[in-house]
Amino acid sequence: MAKKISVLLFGITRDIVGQDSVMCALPQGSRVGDLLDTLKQQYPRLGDIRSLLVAVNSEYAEADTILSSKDEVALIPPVSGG
Amino acid sequence: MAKKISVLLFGITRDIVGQDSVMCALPQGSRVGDLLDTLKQQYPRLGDIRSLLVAVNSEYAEADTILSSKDEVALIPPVSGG
Amino acid sequence: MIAITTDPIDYSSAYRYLQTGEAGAIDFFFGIVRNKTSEQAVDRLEYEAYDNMAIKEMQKIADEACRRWNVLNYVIVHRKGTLLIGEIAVLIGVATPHRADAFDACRYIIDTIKQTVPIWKKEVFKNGEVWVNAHP
Amino acid sequence: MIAITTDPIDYSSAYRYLQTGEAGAIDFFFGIVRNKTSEQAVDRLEYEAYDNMAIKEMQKIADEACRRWNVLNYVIVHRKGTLLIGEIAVLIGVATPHRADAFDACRYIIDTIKQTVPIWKKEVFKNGEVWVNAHP
Repeated sequence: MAKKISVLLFGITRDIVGQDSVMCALPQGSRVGDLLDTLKQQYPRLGDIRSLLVAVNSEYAEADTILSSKDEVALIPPVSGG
Repeated sequence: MAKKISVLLFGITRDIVGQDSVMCALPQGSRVGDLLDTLKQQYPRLGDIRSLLVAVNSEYAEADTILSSKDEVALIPPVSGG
Repeated sequence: MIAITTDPIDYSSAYRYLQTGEAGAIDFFFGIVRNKTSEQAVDRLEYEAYDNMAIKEMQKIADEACRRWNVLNYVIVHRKGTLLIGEIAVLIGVATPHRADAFDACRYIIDTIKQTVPIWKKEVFKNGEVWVNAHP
Repeated sequence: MIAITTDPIDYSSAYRYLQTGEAGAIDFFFGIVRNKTSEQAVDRLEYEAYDNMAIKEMQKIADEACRRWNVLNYVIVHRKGTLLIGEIAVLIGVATPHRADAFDACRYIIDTIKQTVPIWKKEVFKNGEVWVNAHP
């Protein structure tokens, strides 16, 4: 059973994908690491970014965090505020 | 030959002496250290101050600096700006 | 007070907000758009934020600063959108009884913001643009 | 800019003075009259300065800060006369290309002012007064 995760995009990830968010279909039980792998396969230029983290419900998430389709998920490229 | 030195007073030294400046008669060739000794004899409460420096022509002066009656001389009690 | 705003940052109102009878020291840090980066002339910056997460992360930083130092009051305001040279991108203000805490807390806050808060800056030059820090 | 003034310190004009296209960081330190010292309620402070020597000493401090750090612009304004709680006694502002220099230079300036500049502060309490630092 697949689930669809909507992923918010910011900064360079938004430029690479060309939109503010992207839908990603993943098998049930998929984790943050699987999401990153899938997206990097779909958009190879994401692999060039110095580091790419994932936020789940607006908190930094580890690679082994299991994703639910209710989560608010975002790609976090290297921050550069200030 | 004596010379008269006018000494500017600030902060607690002004309070102790009771005026903005004081005239101090010193022998020719007197130094900053002599001035301090003379004033502390005249106003013993100056000796209670944590430290007492002398400025000559608005620069901190060493004890062995020779004084001239043309110098602008000031007593500098511990500073507390800021 | 923590905020992300598209409006110019008003440091006078930040100062008034910080002011309290117990404060002996206030430190303000302004991050400002410079006219060049690594000798390239900058035309403007574009800031973008993941707002609700950025606010959360800034709150964590402020809470940690309050644990480490005796902070009476603080202001963290980050601007987003298009910023021209000379405009304030971020203002950190910290009020404390004594000055060492004001400097330490203010510096900790800006240093940590630059590490963890999801805000991104694109430098726009005459001939090109770059997301800062994005590539090795 | 270095000044001793009896007027309230205007930080907005100080900010405008510091502003320059090369500045990526401005640090402001405000020394403010607190409502108490060692748990004694303060009524007001009386500041007094040996003006021309104080300006000279502040200039030495500013010059040394400019030697040690990449300072684009600075402001040092000290107030004298009677100051009430919440009023700004001293404002240090430093503009630099990068933030570490702004913090370091600003802190150096205020720390050194407190050691060498001939300005004196009398704390006035409800029942008495004391020249700060005067006695052991």
